[in-house]
Amino acid sequence: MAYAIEMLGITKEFPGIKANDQVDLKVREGEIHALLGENGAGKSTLMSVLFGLYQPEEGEIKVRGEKVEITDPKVADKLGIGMVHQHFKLVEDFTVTENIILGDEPRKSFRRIDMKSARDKVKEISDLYGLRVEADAKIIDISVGMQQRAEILKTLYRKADILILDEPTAVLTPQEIRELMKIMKDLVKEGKTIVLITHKLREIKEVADRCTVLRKGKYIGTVDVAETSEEEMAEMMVGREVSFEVKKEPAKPKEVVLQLKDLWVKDSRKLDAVKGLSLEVRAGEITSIAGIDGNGQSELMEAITGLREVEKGSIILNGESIEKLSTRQKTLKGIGHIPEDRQKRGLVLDFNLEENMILQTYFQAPFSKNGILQFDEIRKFSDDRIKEFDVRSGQGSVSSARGMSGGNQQKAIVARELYRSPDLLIAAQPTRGLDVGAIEYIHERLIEERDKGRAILLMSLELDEVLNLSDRIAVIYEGEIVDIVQADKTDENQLGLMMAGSKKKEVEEVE
Amino acid sequence: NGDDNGNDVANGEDFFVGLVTDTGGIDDQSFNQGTWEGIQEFADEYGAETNYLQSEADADYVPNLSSFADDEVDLIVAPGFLFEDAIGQVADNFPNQNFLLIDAVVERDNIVSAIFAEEQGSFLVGVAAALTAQEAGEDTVGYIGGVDFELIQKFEAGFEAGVWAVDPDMNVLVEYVGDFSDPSTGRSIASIMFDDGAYVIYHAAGGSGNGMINEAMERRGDGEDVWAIGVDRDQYEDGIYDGENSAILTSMMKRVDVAAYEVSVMTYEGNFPGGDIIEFDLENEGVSLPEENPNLSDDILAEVQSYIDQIVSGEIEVPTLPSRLQ
Amino acid sequence: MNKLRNFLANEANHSFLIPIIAIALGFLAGSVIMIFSGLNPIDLFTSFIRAVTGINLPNLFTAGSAFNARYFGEFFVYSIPLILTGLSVSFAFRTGLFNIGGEGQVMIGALAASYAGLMLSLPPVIFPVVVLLAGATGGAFWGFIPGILKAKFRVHEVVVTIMLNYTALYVSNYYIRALPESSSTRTADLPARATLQSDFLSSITNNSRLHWGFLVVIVCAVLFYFIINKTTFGYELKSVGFNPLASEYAGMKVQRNAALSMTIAGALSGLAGAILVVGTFGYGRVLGSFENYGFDGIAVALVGGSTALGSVLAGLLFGGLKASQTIMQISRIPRDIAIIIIAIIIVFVAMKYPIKQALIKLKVEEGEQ
Amino acid sequence: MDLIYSMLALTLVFSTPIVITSLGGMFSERSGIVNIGLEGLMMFGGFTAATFLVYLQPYTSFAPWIAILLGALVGGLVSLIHAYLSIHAKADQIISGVAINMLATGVTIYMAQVIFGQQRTQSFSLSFQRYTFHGLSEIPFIGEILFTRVYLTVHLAIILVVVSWFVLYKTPFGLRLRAAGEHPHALDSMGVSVFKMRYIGVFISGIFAGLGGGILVLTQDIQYTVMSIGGTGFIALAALIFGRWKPIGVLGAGLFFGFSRIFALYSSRFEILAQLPNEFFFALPYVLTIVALVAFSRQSVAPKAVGKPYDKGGR
Ligand SMILES: Nc1ncnc2c1ncn2[C@@H]1O[C@H](COP(=O)(O)OP(=O)(O)OP(=O)(O)O)[C@@H](O)[C@H]1O
Ligand SMILES: Nc1ncnc2c1ncn2[C@@H]1O[C@H](COP(=O)(O)OP(=O)(O)OP(=O)(O)O)[C@@H](O)[C@H]1O
Ligand SMILES: [Mg+2]
Ligand SMILES: [Mg+2]
Repeated sequence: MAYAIEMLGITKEFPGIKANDQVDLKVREGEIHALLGENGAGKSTLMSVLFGLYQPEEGEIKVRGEKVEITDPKVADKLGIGMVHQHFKLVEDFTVTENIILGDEPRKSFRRIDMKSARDKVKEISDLYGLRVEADAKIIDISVGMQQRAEILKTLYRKADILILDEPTAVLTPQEIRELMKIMKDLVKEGKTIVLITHKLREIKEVADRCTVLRKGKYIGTVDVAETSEEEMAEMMVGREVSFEVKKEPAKPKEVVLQLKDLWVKDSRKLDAVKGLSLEVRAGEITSIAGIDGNGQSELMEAITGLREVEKGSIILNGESIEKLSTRQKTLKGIGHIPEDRQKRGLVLDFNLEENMILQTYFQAPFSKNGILQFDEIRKFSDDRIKEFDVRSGQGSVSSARGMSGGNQQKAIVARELYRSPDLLIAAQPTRGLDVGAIEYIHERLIEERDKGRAILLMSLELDEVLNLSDRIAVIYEGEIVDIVQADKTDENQLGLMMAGSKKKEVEEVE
Repeated sequence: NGDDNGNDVANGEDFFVGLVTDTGGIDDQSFNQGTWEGIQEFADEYGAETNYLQSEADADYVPNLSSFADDEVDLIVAPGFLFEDAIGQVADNFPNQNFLLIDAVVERDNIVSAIFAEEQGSFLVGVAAALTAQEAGEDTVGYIGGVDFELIQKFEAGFEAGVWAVDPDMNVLVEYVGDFSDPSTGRSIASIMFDDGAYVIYHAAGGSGNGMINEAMERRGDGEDVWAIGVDRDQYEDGIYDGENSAILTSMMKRVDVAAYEVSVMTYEGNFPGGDIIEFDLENEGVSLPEENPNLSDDILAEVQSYIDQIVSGEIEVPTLPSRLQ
Repeated sequence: MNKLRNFLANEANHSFLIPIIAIALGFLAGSVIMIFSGLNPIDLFTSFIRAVTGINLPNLFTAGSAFNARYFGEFFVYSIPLILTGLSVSFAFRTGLFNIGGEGQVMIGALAASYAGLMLSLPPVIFPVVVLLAGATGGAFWGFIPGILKAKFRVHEVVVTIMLNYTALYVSNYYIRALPESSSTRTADLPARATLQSDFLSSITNNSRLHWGFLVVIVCAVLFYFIINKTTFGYELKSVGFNPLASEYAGMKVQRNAALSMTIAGALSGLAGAILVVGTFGYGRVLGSFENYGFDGIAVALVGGSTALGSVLAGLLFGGLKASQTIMQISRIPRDIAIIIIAIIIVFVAMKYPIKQALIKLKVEEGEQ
Repeated sequence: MDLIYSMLALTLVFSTPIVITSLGGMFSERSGIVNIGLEGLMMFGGFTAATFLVYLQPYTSFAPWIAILLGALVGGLVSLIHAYLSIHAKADQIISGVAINMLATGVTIYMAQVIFGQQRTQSFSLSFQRYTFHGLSEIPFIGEILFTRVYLTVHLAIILVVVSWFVLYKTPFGLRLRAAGEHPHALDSMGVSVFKMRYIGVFISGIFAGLGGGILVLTQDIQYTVMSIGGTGFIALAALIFGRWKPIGVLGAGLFFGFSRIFALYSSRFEILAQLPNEFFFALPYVLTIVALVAFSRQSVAPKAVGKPYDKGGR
């Protein structure tokens, strides 16, 4: 069997981490080859090496049997390798066509771009593979699904016959995912080879022929998908028998802590993101918001915590209206917040750890006296939190936050937020990008808080996390709560359909 | 006081003249340059040494003057009324040091103030401008000043008085650039004035005036019949537009070089006239027209001469305040 | 040797090593240019030393006068406004803002100080303090405008401050002339008891213009250090400068802090302008063009690493370079060398990243000999 | 009517260097590099052009053209310092621009000392000729303004606006340049070097600024002095922002700045305006720029990646 790609003994280091350590990947021509691994396993890195974005320290690459040096994406392009990145690389201000032809523009006289032939070409390819796009629409105006199709068209336009798709489904609705699966199958039928990165086993089962598993930068093995069960693959991926179940007692919900009534919030583009949403969060319970990225959940979190303006409606905390209050006042009223993006929001990376530990409380006693910082108190506080949460860093309280690993950064934030014992804890993607150990630890702490009688509002894009951690699940779709279900009375399938906008009842009817 | 400087007796080699300029350098084509030329001429003749310090900002005046004073140079020259405050201050600190201030009066025993009757010279070019315009059948002339303040108003006053002495009905357009080093604006103003019918434009605008001269050159090069009048030095050379002909009708010479030269000589000879105010006017040729005026006819020159006589004799008193301010 | 290499390679030392390297390279480049123009670079250094210390090295062993305290005094006169504008730019930098508007703030500060000095009549000691405060307020107002526009409309402060510099030039010229008894180039003299000028300071420095303004500088630098490093307000400002999103998350008023920081930066530059009026000159001036106090402040802040002490030291360095221009010309060295040196220092400060990389490469691993 | 003609004609001359330099700035900023060194680049261009004109004028009547081309070249070369600092050395682009401006003051005057022994170039006597295009000048209105006694440099500026528009929006190069300033990672992933595009962008800004500086000095001065450029580079920067990073906008903003300056010179003719102090008119363009910035602040139009060093790994 001929190999389209052979990557042999690839090692790629980043400062402080071997993202790929002697990794092998052999992809046969005409197959869909899945690349599986946890967050940070090194999947994206390996593909970036193949695409010429990174140069490996060790290892060799063969394409269609020939040894090659892929020094930059141009070389990959010539070799017929195309990549659809996890984060789209589309110029928002350009049209779909402009994005597709960028770097390889058809020309006419006077070195002009031949837009007409470009458009025709795009149309031709999109018809051939069933990739519907509006060729003249600007990226900023089209849906995420169409953006992704534009990304795929980019590679096809360049006549790529080896396609790398990096977590293409993470941003899609189930319907769009189904459509994508079909497209992938069509592409293979037309003779393309596909490398599909994902950590969703179901998708692999559905479309992939073979699957290579990475764990912590190391090559674990390659299996035939048809002959391997989901459980087996999961075990390879995580390195032990997996039970994603979180141990927890049933919740004992108490009084309503947070009440949202007919809440309206706009996104950065001034479009309605949250549309008349109402929800209650009780003490002693983890309520989660489930939904596909971009359905207003981020805006909702920001509105509750005061980072985003509320257009209309009310937010009631412990019986008091707080929608007009500032972030600072809300913090003081007892809202804790583990932000979605720890590096952008949660930490000041140029501060050291202890300075980060007092980010919301620096002006309060004992950290400040008459506006003057009390460094002894700050140090003591920070040392205590570090011990309590086992935050590991080079120099303890004075380590620079920038130099800490993601997991420890997150632990520091969690330590800071939980210490304040807020009545309401907003946890947005609290385990994003963390390793299994860190995830377990944070999950345990959240449940502990719940059991102490705090109200927790969880937002996560990972269905597993939602299902395992929460007691009640509110499904959000296009800024509205579609339905609210008990976590133990639903499953991934049902949730998936609801996240695409169907009511629970309708879902049940279909089933 | 100057006479006390016995220890600094001038003897060729050792005699040193220092010039402190404002932010314009010794090549500003204006009074800094004129002063420097006078000093150079003196140095060539008497074998003296010279140096200059250019200021970068107002704050440099005092240190620059003081540095020369520290070195006990024989004469420190500062052209421009901007030095008024600084020179008084430094002169107090260095009572044995000789200073020459040009264009302003500061009364100290160790300062000589040299001032000029710019209005008289300007009167003459006004006469020349009016007569030339009359000959060409034109009825408008223009004046562009640098910054609208007293010193520069003297040029305006003399010029318009000269024009109106010839023809009381002639239009005199007046405009100020607001800056001595903005040739673009000078040029635009000139362009507007020429378009408005000015036949001759006289400037007292330093570097900004260069723009006016440039405009006149170009128009003449284009075959248009217009003229520019230079200021401070003989600007004939500056106005040559086709290799031989100049757009400069004549110039109002303000002989700062003479002032610098003469005071240097006096000091050299041990006669530093400390405390004096030396006035340079038509009578002592401190202001004048150039010796050569290729663009003025003999008739006009003769008529100009008759005005010179009348001014020197006191028959005509040239105003120092422009009509618009009276 | 290895110790030295590791010292150089240690990133903790880079904050002061890089400016020092940049300064050394600046002087080196200046020397090279002089050699190529047939001048003796030694003169550059003797001029600089003479301007800063008053000691005339070539005259040390000759009959000529070897020391003149006036230079020492003038050196401070030059440095005072530069340190203040340097602190001004640094303060804004700390909050992530670029105050390129020091120039305008200096002018408005000078304008306000002139008005206060000429329109008010107060007892000694209080008078100059009030005049300084007026100047600081004027500058603060001129800094507040870009600050508030940034906060409310997200208009980039760099462009606004550049525009405001020109606006300030015309506004201040107009209002200076409008003061009673102003000539077309300056105001009347401020009453002596309104100024910081001092016969005492002048007399101990051989009649230099040294004035009490250096006290203002010391107070400002100490306050700067204290606010930035010791107070909750400084903590907020730094936080906002490093990461506005996180600061917002932490409940800080990011935009108010930005506006406030520009206002304070403006006040510092305004003080520089006021000191020019009440210290250096004793009257307000009509300006033909920029005097570059604000732009030089950027250089000071960059070299000084936006810290209080750094700005003071860098201000003294550039003040010394400016002061030495006179002596350089006396030695017949073109004064532009000094400007070129400053520019090259900035170029190398801008090259901090490659210099850092080069230094890190010097590291000697344990055991590796 | 005559008044309007001569106002507009003067405006064109006054605006030409602003427009050209501003267009240059557009290429730099569209590629993602802020360039506040335009002023300094103009100084280099102006100095070079004036110097070469002094030496070339005896030999050929094309000397002014050769001189501004050499000025453009030197502007381009100097801009590479800015390019290196802000692209390879990842320096703060504003700091690097400040350095260029400082360097320009020192170096041009120093060079003048070396070459001419004075702090300015010698004055030149040859300059651009104004042309009247017989025939075209007959066209009503336009003919009088654009084809009667005009510098060809005015036409050059207009041509450059059109060419810039064409290049930016109609050619592959323009598409890539804009992508470099909007989303450099997207460009990189398409196999086009972001660094290369940015170097080119900055280099073009240097060329244009050098050209603008040369034209400014040659058409409005008689020699280069440290005051010759006098803030025009900063005005060009303002025009770029006012013109919203678009060629036509830049043209409009440049004309606006020129017009408001010229208008001030005419203000004495209008009864009401004559009351206002001159300073009012001098300050007007700057104040209006701020007003415009505030008015447009709702829609952010600056290239999205402008001012940020490109880091392949970063996202
Ligand atoms: N540019 C970079 N610089 C430093 N470290 C990096 C960089 N990119 C990735 N890493 C690190 O390399 C490791 C592997 O990252 P990679 O992006 O390949 O993981 P992944 O398998 O794609 O994860 P995910 O499922 O989250 O996409 C991670 O630990 C990450 O922290
Ligand atoms: N330059 C970097 N330095 C440190 N950590 C990095 C860097 N780049 C990525 N990481 C971390 O590596 C992890 C995975 O890397 P990767 O590049 O695959 O992120 P990602 O998959 O794009 O992000 P995510 O899946 O969390 O949205 C993330 O936790 C990220 O924070
Ligand atoms: Mg991921
Ligand atoms: Mg990834």
